[in-house]
Amino acid sequence: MENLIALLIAAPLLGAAVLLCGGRRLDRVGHWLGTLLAAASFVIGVVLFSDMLGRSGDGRTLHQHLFSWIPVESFQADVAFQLDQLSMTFVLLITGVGTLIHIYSIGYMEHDERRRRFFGYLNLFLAAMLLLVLADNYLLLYFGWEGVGLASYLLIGFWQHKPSAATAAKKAFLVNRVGDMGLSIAVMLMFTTFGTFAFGPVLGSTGDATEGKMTAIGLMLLLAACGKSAQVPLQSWLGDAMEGPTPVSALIHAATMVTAGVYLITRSGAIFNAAPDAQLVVVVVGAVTLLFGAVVGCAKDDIKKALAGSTMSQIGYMILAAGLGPIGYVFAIMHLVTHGFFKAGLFLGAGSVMHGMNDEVDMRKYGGLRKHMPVTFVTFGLGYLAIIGFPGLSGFFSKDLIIEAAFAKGGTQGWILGSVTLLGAAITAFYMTRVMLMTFFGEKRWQPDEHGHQPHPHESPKSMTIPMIILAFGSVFAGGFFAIGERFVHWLEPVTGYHHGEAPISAATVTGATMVVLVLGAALAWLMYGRRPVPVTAPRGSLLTRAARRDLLQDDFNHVVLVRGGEHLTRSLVYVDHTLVDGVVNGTAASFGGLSGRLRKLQNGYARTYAVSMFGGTAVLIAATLLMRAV
Amino acid sequence: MNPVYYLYLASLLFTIGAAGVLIRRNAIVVFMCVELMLNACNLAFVTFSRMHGNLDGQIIAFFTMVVAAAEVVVGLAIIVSVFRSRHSASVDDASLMKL
Amino acid sequence: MSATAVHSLWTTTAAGGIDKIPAPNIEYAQLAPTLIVAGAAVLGILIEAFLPRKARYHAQLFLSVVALAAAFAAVVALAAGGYGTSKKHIAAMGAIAIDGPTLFLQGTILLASVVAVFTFAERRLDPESHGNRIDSFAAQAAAVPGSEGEKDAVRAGFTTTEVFPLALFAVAGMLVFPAANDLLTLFIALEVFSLPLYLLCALARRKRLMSQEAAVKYFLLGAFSSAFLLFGIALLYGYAGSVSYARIAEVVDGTVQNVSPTLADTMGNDALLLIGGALILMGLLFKVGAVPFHMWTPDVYQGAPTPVTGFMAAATKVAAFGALLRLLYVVLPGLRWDWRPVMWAVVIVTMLGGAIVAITQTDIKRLLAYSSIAHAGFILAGVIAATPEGISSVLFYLGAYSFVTIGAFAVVTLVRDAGGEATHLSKWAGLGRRSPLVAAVFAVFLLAFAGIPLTSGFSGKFAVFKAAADGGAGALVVVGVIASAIAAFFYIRVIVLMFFSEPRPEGPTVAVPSALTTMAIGIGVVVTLVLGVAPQYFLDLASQAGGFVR
Amino acid sequence: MSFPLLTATAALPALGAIATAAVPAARRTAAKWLALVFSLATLVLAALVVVRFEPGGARYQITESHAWISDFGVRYELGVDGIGVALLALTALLIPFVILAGWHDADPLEDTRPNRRWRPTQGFFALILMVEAMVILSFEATDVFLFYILFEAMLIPMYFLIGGFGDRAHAGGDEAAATQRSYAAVKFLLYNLVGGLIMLAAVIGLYTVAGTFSLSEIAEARANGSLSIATGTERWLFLGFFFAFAVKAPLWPLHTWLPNAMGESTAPVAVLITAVVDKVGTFAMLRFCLQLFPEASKWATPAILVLALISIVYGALLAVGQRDMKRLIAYASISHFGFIIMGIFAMTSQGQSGATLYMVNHGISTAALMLVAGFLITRRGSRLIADYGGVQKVAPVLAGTFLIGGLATLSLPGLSPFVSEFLVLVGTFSRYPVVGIIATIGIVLAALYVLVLYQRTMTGPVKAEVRAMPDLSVRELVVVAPLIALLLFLGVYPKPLTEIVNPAVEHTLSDVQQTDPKPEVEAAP
Repeated sequence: MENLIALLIAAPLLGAAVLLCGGRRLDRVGHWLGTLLAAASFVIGVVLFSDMLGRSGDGRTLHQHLFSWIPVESFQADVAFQLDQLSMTFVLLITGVGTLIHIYSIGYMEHDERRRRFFGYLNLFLAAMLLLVLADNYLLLYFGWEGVGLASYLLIGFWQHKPSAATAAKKAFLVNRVGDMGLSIAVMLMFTTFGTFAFGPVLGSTGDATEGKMTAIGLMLLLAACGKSAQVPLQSWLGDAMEGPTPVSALIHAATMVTAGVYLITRSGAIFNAAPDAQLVVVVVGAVTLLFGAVVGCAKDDIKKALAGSTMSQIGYMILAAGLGPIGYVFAIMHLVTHGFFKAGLFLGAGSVMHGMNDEVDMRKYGGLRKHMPVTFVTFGLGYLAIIGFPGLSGFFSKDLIIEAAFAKGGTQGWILGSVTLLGAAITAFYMTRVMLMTFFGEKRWQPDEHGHQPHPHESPKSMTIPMIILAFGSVFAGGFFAIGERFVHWLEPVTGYHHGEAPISAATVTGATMVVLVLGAALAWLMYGRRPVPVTAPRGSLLTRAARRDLLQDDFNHVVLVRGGEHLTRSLVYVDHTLVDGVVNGTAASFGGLSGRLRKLQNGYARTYAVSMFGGTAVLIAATLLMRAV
Repeated sequence: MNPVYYLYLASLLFTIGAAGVLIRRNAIVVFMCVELMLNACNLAFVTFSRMHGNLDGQIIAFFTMVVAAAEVVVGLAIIVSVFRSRHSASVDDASLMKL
Repeated sequence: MSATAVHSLWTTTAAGGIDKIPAPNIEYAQLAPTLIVAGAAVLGILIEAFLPRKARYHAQLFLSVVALAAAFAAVVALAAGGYGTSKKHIAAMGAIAIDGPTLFLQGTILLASVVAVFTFAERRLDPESHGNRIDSFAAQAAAVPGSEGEKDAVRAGFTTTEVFPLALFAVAGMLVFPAANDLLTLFIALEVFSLPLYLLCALARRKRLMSQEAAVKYFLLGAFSSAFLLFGIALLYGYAGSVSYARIAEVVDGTVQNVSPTLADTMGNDALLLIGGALILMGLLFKVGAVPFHMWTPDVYQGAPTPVTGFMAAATKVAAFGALLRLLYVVLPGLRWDWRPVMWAVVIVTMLGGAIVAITQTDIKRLLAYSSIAHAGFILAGVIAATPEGISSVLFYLGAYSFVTIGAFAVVTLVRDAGGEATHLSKWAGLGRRSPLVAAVFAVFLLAFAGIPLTSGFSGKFAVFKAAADGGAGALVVVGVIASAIAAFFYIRVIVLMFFSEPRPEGPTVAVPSALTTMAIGIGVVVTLVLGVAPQYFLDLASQAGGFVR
Repeated sequence: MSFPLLTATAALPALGAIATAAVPAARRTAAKWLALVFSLATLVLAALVVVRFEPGGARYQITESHAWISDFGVRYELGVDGIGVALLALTALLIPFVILAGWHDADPLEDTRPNRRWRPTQGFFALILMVEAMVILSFEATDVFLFYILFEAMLIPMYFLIGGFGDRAHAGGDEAAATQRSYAAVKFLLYNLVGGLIMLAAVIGLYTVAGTFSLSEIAEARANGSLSIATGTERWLFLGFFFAFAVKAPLWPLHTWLPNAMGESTAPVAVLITAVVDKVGTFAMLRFCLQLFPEASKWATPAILVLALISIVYGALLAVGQRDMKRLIAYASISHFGFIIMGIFAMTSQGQSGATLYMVNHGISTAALMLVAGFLITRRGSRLIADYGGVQKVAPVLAGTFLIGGLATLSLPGLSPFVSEFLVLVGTFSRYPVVGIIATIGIVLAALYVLVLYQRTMTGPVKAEVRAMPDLSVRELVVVAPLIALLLFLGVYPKPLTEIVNPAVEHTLSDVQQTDPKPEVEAAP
């Protein structure tokens, strides 16, 4: 059975290879092939899943050793896989949502002549992502880690002719690289500490190492997570990443890749458990990002950017939960899954809207679309209810559990975190309501695009709506399904460990409070965008709004400090290299030339001068010899 | 009489000759100064021969004279040909090649 | 026949009747090389006197080549007879030393001279004028440049075939110079090969003013230096009461028997010894072309007819270094601690001076002149080593260097324009495009000069530096290395010029030489590469020849 | 006396060079094919060497030894250890691609009618083969003097390749470019010659203390204690050797010749410089510096690591600042050489194996990137990044290969450079954590300069000048595809390489009496 694991990755990898090397002759069948292989991978996943359910206890974890990758003395990196409940969860999410989005893309990318290549990239992403979650050692994980980075780079920049897209892709890759630095250093630390970096041995012996080491490793892993999961301070790339085609945003930048950070932290739980300080930092990062993303989400008029902010914030929730340790791991993953459903759904909905609006992304130019694209409206609406945590829907359960866990952290920290998560919930309700209202309600504010085409909104084709509907189902029922009878807890506990944290206040109170802030947030949004008409051109807005529109100024910070500073640095270095380092070299040569020029003047052509030099030379010779004898 | 004086004289002559080579312009004169130096050498040889009581020095003096004569032949030939082509026997005029 | 010989004659005569004069015994067989060459030279004069003008050229060429070849054969025979190693001894009643270095150097000189004579005899480079082939020597040396007389001479197709006997005389002198075993012979040999060279310098067919100027400078300075040398000899004679190397060495070491009071008196006076030694050293360093006695070199090398320049640069250096070695190793080893520091200084300034000044030269012949100065410095580094390895390394270097030099100058004769040889560097631009072969050959020589591995230059340099380092002159090696780095710069500059710069439309033409020059160049290339890749045999030869006879 | 395989491997390309040079001027194509055939035959011989070599066996294998210049204590001694084999194979592998890539680079231009004797094409390919011969032999030499001779001699053909054959971009009597080029060539030669001469002094010094040049004899003498070099002397000698190798490598601040040389020469020649010839420098550090002067090597390690770090960061930053894509790649190489040297002097098995792998992988990846860049340049006739834009749209395959080359340069996992770079980092980190961490900055900067290069040239709106640009021809694909395949294969399955290299590295480590640092805790199985 474990031999199937490799096939999970092999299927999409094959697809990528064929589609990218295949050439134009595959243009007509390419998208079908890609989708097929993604589906195949999903099927294999389901088979493995059912098989896993068949077994129990430790027997559920499968291992597959393919071959030795980098063997150098004590440094032994293998290509080997580990399939346990945690990775299983991800496999299903990735292949499932992935397949849906493949199907969606068939319709969405119909008019793009490079559709084959697009599907190639998508398959490549699936392969890399599966490698990431299936690896049984950190170096192989790193392989997948950078692999998804590459795929995301290719897909964000898919429309390369748009300079903005190319820049966004480059930015995403670079910021991720900073995170990767952390991961690679973490691996090195593990190697020097444990002499290995395979999950089993490392996580098994975290107790024996000093806490300092563990903290260091933890922080490095966190850095990596921040890069991939767009957490403060490395979040800046996610907004720009929306330059990519919408399916990409849905799959990579909402459902799967961006949650890799959460996976990493949960997977490395043992390390963090042994390093409380690191855990604290994780929690803080989560909390900050939670609010940051939410605030940004409130100010954006670009529907995808607004959703991106929301993604950031939701992942903040997950990171925060993961930072809570055994109390939170399970809930982090649970929220991750539910979020995978509804956020993917929301993005696909947004894509469907854009599809109908000549790729217009500015919500101020939408309005009243519910009549024109009912399916999209309904699915999007369900997703909306799910994410704000409307009772009974997925988000309600997963988020609520996280809030409880936050309070359960205990002490002042508990209170602070709890209130932050509550506040986050309120803001979430606000900005999602805002999106909803601006897009589907109010009067129509459409305008002709730069080519003068008046948009005439229409429902998207089946290939697009069906995935949306399926995802909508997921966003409605998944949460309840997981939460009832703590199914999800029992499922993951063997891997991540779990102990129930006792909150200082009862669960009911928490739920109640959540409901209250939720209503407040939604109401405020209705007051601002539902009751009175939305201006087509954005008002100047308050200082905070303006800051939020520019990602709370941190892009400007990047630009001034990193970009400009870097340019100055390199330019001055080029100068230094040319004038100083090279100057010394050329200078030496030149100085010899000059010396030569002066010396040759002695050769003035007068025989008598030559005689003088001979005479002088002789004199010196004699004097020197006599002196030698004298001393 | 102490033969050392002859040595002093010899070195004096030699120095005069050398100085002449350094300061005089006319090629012939310069050449004569060289001859003077050679003769200074001869004087030294003879003196030493006298001191040591063997005749090598004197014989060498003869050889030197012969050599000097040969030099005169070659030297004058060259100098004269230069003079004919430049109408000047000044050493400093012969400075086409320099640097 | 040396002074001591004469002296013994004299005393015996004084003692008794004239009938008691013993005939001095001269080992003619062992002096054969010198005698052959000298005799051929005399014969050459007679040829000039009696043969019709048309026949002279071929007769002279034939005579000189045969003579030199025969002399070389004699040298080989002597070496085979073990005179270089086991049977080495003093010949001609103390005047000449027959030993390894002598034979090796004589052999080298002879070979180099043969090659040089080839270049002397080249008559294909210039287009024929008035139906006469013309070589690189003046039609009539006596005729005033540019005068009617000269034109007539050219029209009549005169050529100065005297160059061959002159060259032969010079060679004879050079053969004796490194073999000389007393100071008088040294001096005579010096004059014997200097005087013909002075004349040869003056005989250029083109640019005669420069040629004559070169002759004047060379002559005056040469005479000046030989005067110094002679005075030095006088002082040494005064110090030791004899001019024979062996005797002087004894006196210097203080191992001499039955000291007469005068000798005791003069022996006590080190000033005589030191000053004399210094003066002689100076005379030799002048011939070697070491800084600060080098200043004649560029001018003379530039002005002299190129074949002569090549001949001087190769053969003269060999002879002079031979004499220098013998002087330092046989006569003044007792003074090692006096002359070494001074020599150190000379070596350093010579290596650096030559290399640095060469950087900014614009005339190929002057450039090579300065490079020869730098090389003199490298060789001196080996001389300083004062070990058997030192001697053999110097011998090897001399052998390697002389062929490269002649070859290089031979190539210079090929590159010509209206005014004769185009020696200005700017004219050499793009030569690699015009005639890749010639350029490539010259590049090989330049690389050898620069001491790039797989050329004889590298083997020689390595041998010398190794000897120096072994002899405790590591610092010199470092300086030498720096100097060669500087030197590399200008050799490479020429290569760049030849290969990487566009040829000038008014650039020079490359003459197609006759077999003679071709042979000269060919031999140069072959020796350069062979000594570079497989030098072992010749190193053995040199190290066998490493021992001086005392 | 068995068949002298190693000599043959080096002799074959030399013969090829002579044969190629002898081809008459008119038969240009024949010369090209001849050169290609010879290079392929050499590749076969190299493969034979790899096969004959037993990883577990003696340190130096397939050895040959003949007397050469006994006066200098020089023997003609050949032998390969794992490191030598790897680099030998790399060289033999790259040359056919170099030749193929430079197929038209040396065709005489229309405007300069060549005369009968001027045969640039023949010369070009002959010189390439000559370089190959010398480089291969230098990887095989186990006699210091023999190595030194080749180390120096290979400069000459290289020098003519750089100075004699410029980019089509600038060819055609462009006086300025010509002067630029000869400046670059002279700089290359002089810089390396100076290094070599300083090494010469050290070589002589070594002889005066050791009395022999044969590695085996020296090792023997060390072992039985008959040879012990005084500390001071050893340090000086080490410095003499290291200087030469650091110039060749090149290590900051001795690097300035590389950008000029690579910038002015044609892409294949640039590959020859950075992927083949420069490797001799790093190889020699591993082979000679550590083996001959272990103590001095340890003594110098801190300083060298600092220089290596500077090279890494400095090179990368300058690469970011370049306008000329070849110079950009050159500075990238400087950064990579920093990694290699760092790995060598980390003195851990990971570091040194990584460094060796790095030499191989860097050779392949730079070849891929540089050759594609060359194709680009020959199409547009300009080296300036600013002159391109949107190429991806008109020539997707070219762009794709370019991107893969770039990704290899920024050592993305899955491509072979990642393996070596990570090994170097780990190896360094395990002994010098701080150094390792600072070096990781290089990873980010590498991404920066590669992606900036790609973005500026390949993406964005299509520039008018590139609109008509054709995609890769078959010949060009034949050049690039195998390289990329190799990058992928060695990235996923580098084991064959590590198996050959590891034992050799163990020998080197035992030379310097170093063992890998132990992990703090013994991890539970």
